[in-house]
Amino acid sequence: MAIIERPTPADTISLRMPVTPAQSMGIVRRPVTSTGWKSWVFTVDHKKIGIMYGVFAMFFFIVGGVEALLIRLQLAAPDGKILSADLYNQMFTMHATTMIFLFAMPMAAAFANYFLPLQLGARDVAFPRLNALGLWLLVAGGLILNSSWFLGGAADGGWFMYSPNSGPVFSPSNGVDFWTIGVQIAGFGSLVSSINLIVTILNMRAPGMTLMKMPVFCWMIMVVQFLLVFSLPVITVALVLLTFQRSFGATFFDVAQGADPLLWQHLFWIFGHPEVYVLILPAFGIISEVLPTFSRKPLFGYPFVVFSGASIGLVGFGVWSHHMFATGLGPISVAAFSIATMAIAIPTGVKIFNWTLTMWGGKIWYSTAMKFAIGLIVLFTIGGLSGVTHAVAPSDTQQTDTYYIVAHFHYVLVGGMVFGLFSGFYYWWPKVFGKMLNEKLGGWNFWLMVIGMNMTFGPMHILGLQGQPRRMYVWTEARAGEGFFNFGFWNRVASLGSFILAIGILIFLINVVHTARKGKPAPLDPWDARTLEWITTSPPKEHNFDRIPVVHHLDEFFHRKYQENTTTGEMVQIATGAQLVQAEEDNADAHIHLPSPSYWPIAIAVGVGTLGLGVVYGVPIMIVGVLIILGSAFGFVLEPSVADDIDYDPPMSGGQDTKELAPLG
Amino acid sequence: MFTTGSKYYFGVAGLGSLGAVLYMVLVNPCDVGVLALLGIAIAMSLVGGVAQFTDDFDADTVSEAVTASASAPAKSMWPLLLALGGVLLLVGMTAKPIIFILGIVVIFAAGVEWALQSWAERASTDSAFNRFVRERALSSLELPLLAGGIVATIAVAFSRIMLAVSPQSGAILFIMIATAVLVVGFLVALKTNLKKSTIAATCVLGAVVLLVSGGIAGFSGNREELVVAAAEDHYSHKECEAASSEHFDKNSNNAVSMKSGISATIRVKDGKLTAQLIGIDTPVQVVTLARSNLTTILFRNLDDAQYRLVANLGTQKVGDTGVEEEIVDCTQMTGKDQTQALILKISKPSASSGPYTLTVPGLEGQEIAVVVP
Amino acid sequence: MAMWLFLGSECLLFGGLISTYMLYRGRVTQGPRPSQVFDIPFTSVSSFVLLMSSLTMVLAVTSAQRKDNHRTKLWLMVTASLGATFVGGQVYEFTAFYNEGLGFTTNLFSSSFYTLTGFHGVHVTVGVIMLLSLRGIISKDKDTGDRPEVVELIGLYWHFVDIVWIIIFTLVYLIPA
Amino acid sequence: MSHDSTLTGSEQNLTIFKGMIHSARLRRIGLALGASSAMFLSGCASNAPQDTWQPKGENAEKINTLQWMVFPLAGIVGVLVFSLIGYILWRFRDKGQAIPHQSHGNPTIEITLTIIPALILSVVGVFTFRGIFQLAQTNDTQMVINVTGQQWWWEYDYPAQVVNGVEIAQPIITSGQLVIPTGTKVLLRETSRDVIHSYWIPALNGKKDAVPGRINLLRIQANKPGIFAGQCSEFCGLSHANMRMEAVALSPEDFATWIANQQRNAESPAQATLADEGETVFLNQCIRCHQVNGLKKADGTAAIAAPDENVYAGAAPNLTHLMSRNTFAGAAFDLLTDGCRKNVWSAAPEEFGAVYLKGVIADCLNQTNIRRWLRNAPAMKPMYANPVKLEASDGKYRGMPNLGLSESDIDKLVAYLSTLK
Repeated sequence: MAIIERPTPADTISLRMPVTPAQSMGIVRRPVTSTGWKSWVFTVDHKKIGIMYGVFAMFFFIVGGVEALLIRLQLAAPDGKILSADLYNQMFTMHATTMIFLFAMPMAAAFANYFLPLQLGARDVAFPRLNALGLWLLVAGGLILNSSWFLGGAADGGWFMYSPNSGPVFSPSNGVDFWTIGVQIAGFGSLVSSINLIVTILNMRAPGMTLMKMPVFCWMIMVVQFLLVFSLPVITVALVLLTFQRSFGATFFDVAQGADPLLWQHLFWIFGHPEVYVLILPAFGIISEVLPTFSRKPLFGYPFVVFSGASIGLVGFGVWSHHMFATGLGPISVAAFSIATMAIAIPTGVKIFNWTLTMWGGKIWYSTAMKFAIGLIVLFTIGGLSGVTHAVAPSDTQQTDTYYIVAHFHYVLVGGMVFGLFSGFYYWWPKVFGKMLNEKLGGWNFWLMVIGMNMTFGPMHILGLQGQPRRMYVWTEARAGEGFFNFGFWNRVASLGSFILAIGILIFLINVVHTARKGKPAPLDPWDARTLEWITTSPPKEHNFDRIPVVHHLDEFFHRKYQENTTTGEMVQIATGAQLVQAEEDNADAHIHLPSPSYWPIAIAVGVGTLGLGVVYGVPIMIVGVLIILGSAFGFVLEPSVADDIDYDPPMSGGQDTKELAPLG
Repeated sequence: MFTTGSKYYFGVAGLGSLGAVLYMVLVNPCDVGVLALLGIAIAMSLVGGVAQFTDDFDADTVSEAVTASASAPAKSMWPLLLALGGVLLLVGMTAKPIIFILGIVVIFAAGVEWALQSWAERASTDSAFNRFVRERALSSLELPLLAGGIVATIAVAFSRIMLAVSPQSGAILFIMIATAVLVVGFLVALKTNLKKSTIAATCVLGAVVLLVSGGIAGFSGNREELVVAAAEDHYSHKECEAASSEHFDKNSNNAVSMKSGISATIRVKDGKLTAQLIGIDTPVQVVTLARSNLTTILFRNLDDAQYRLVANLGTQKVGDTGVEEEIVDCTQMTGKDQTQALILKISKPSASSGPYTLTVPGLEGQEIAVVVP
Repeated sequence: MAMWLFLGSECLLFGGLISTYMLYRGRVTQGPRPSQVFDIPFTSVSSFVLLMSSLTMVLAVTSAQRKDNHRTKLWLMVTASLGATFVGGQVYEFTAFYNEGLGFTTNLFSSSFYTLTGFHGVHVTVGVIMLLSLRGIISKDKDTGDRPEVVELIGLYWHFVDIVWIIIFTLVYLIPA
Repeated sequence: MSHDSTLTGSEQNLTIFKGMIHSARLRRIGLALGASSAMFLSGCASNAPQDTWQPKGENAEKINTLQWMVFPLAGIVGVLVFSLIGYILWRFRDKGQAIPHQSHGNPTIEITLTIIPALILSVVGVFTFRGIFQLAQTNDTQMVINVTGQQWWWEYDYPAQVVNGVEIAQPIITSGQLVIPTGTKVLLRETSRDVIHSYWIPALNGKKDAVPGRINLLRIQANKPGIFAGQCSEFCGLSHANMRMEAVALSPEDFATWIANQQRNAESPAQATLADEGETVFLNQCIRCHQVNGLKKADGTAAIAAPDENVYAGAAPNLTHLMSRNTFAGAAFDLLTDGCRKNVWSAAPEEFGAVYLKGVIADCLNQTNIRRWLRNAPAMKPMYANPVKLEASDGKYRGMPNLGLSESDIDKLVAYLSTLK
């Protein structure tokens, strides 16, 4: 067995042990327990943080989903009366914002946080407390964003919040203020966590794991984090400008002063387009793990997949203006961005071919995870192809801002991203919770989602090409047309489909509850998997690995289980997963040091949230916020990575003379 | 004798009464301030009495119980600071609100520090441990706030000085201060045998000089040009005369960054005024502009003389007075081959208070008519 | 590593703000224009002061690497003082501009100018606070990591802020609109 | 593209579509394909007024050609990829075979599969490139119209110019319906008074945003007389869904007639009629924002509207020739009864001009709509009309407020408005 122990920090050695510090120490002691609510709120364990990200994201997935259903209800019939125009505008704005910033990104962060260290063979991320900080900032941002519903109405400018419609005159409620502040704080959280994850990937891989032996999931996460690091500051600038205009009377988007409304659009899309890849690439990463596992074959053309992912990321920075073909950019920029946009289809196509060919010659096991992965390939391809149709800029001027676009990006995001994440749920659930999700319910879940998704978003292609613009709170018979392709019929189909989709997702939730209550315990290696996260127990121990694995192959775990018979070329099993895990336990490292929990991350997040509210409600609150931030930031910096002995109850005597360092900061 | 805590309270009470008397004599005997000060004095003496009676807040009594090995509690400067805060508060009441706020801050900081210190001193009987507890509770806030305070003090003091002196001497002064800091830095770094007290004295001297001169500068106010500028607000109105205006035309800007959305281009060439519209090839003398639209008009001067473009946009009533005032807008003086832009928003049709014209002072008799339907 | 990534991110932040300023500096419909308020000699001096502080920061870093606490503290103090005077210079500049009629909301130029330089000023202030706190930490012997590395990280940040200023100074003050 | 070939193309796709769903295993792919096939099929929709696949003018035709290139191409690629996936899913299902050889890929296939899409896309790219520059061409323009978006209607003003030999001497201001001559290259100079809007008549050209402070150019041309629907397609606030537009193409002769009518001032109705009383109501209420050219106050001076004092964006529709157009309130509501509206929309190109130029005759006036509007406009079309919440816009409205008119006033107004031919 491994011994988890705390090293003795140098500065406590000089301290003579106190007589009875326990009571009066109260508020200044560090949290140290590993059970109970405190162990979650103050944790720095990447697994707990990952699960909290997941719970948070799932909650907002449901919130965003309900918003979507209301939207579809409103549009099910002409002249819908379910929502007022004002409420409808808030609804679609918050649906998009919630789904992107509070579901998709956190859910990807959940997977990244949980599995990145496990797949890399690390004990934790590089900066565990920054990790917690990222989470709590996101929570603060999410709460601020959604609190606007109860404080005078949510933001109503559409998720890209074009100026000047988002200015103080055209959107006088506080909704947009909450939106800018919330997104800014959530974005800051993402920035913190992405820096952390990049450093983790670059510095904390297990011995022997070169970058080209790293699982594709990690690669995609790394690309995503780089995208975030370089795109988030741009949206921060845009949000700062908007906040300054709304709260302090700056003139950035005041056209009467000569301002250019396109500035916002450029800034927004320089962030917004990479953001699209931020959303989709983690799902690509997930299915790049799932497909090989269930095809029993390595990923076809690993380097191509990796480099196409990286080039998607890179080119993704150069295509933002294709969201602005109709804004009057001038033919030269339109042409340039049109061509660049087509270019980005190439690496995407490469990925699709590689996934398809991974299955070629395989031994395909149709588990639910695999079904979702295949679903992603098919649905994403549809989304990708409709994407090519509006890379052709003139054609795009007919399609942009219509339901065709809505169809396109929902195929990409629901068909692509959501299916990828669900694939990840089914694949990794046994790893995280030690229980198998029910495959039968999984089947229902998958098929209802496929049918619902195609029924919802398929007809939107037709609606768009028939000229139904997006963001309309009503459509009328007069413009609906007649015959097979009238708006009315297809709008009804779409609304019906959205409920089928919702039932599909509901079945997943039922499955989760069912599994938690009477799911069967998962074997150590249920899928005959290929990567390092399976080389430990399920759920993994607090310190992840009893022994840091040494890596020799891409798909290390698989190669420890199977060996090629050199004469026949057949793969022969030499060990089971359970045996390998046992072997690790038997040879556990003697001393393992883990960082201690901390108050400061959540304290900083509270401070940032207070500062944000201060921007809306007045300077005194801002000052309080700044003080909290200052204090907790310095507390954060001055805190040693492991708790002092006196933080324990009863106080422990510092002891074993070990020199091994806990992870950084 | 008096305990540490009650000493402070009695001190404040004394100061409060003194302040009240001063206030009565100097300012106004029947003011709220007097009542407030007296109230403070009474309250403080009460609290002080209680503290004295209960021996509370008295670290000595606790430390007496500690074994001889434990050192006596650290000397405390907080009571002193608290009293200083009280004085600042009083001075601020009569003089400047900023000092009043400063007083509050000092009192608050000293109060917190003191409370925590005394709390920590009772945490255990071990002084080292107590210090540790205190530092853990406070150092994370102490350091940045102290640092922030230092930055703020230097920045404010320095900027007051700069505001008071003339720009030229300001720049020179700036160089001198920076050089002084550098030179002192290098001297200290090179001459390791310097006494600590010498260094400290130099630093304190520098700080005091900065603070005192900052204070003096702050009270004496900004330099005259700035005061005049603030009073006259040179740039708030445009001066559209034929002659160049001292402020409005100072360093006039002759390039335009607005390229999209030009409604018309007005040119002066060989003393002739013409307009050019998008989509219409020949120069025109009448420009049609949509009502209430933001309209950008470029003015391009191709002649040697300096000109400005003036838009005469009828009249409007000033408030409810019934006085009619002319609406005029103009560019700055524009040199040869230079361009300037004029952004107009004409909310009334030309039929109501027209005619509207674009003219160039100095080119009399010529105008471009503006039609706003 | 993390500091480098953070600074990379910061580059884009300032990139965005500078682009905004460059787009808007010529768009003045009322109030003063850039060339009417800028005091180039003064700003040159303050740029020079900031440059010097980079030099002293280098000295602080080398002292830290030589484990010379005394000089580290000294140079940190000198850097911080220079930084603080720079901030003071900026406060002065803002006040003077305001008096001359350039409020934050006056026109596009003023909004983008104050936002850009204000953001930079906040960065410098945060830097000075870090420098002073670091000095305090060294005195109290409380630092939690590798001391030379901490000094170097803050130095990195300081140089970055400095370089950004050089860019701002060139683009904002020197090149006419 | 003729209508026939549209049908053929889509029939072919339908066949593929049916073929796919015969195989139960390929059900899902069939379903997915349904969506992409639907794209093609939509080309043959009937009577959808905003169909993007029914060009009625040169610019839209150019776009349509590109669409007909890229959509089938995407469809074919889709079919190929899905067939491959379907085949693999069937062929390599787990039949108990051994763990396959751990092949890591094949660079030749990889590179081929990279180059093929690159080639396809570069062909598409060349055509796109050409299309973009063709559509951006404006130097052979024959007519200029200024189009200004405002929450939530469009104003069209025709600067003084000579079009096809007909002189527009006085600038014309109208709204609701853009009237253009057929066979003429018309340049729209778009801008906006408040937020970003987007002008889009799918049958004539793609959309172009109307950005405040900028002037964006959009060229349109109609081949035959007719009426074409469109809708604002950049989210512009509360009534975005109600911001519509219609473009009317008239033969050059009919257009000349229209011009002549638009240049007339309105005439006062005969004394002591209901319409005359209506004029008084108009002068008391409506003139605050709505201009009627030629209207005189009781003292004989010209009545000039002051929308800038009441409406945030500073303008309101000019009503001088209200009854010459078929819609009101940002083309959101019909001035015509349903039957008359159908007549206009279904008129053959040869007789369209005559039908349209009749305007709204008494029998055709949609009394329900206009009365409802006059009774309480914001109830019909949301316009941030709550007087309490106008602080941010200096107390000014962003659309027509509820005027609280009495029923008799409404009768009078309707009578007056119907005289504004």
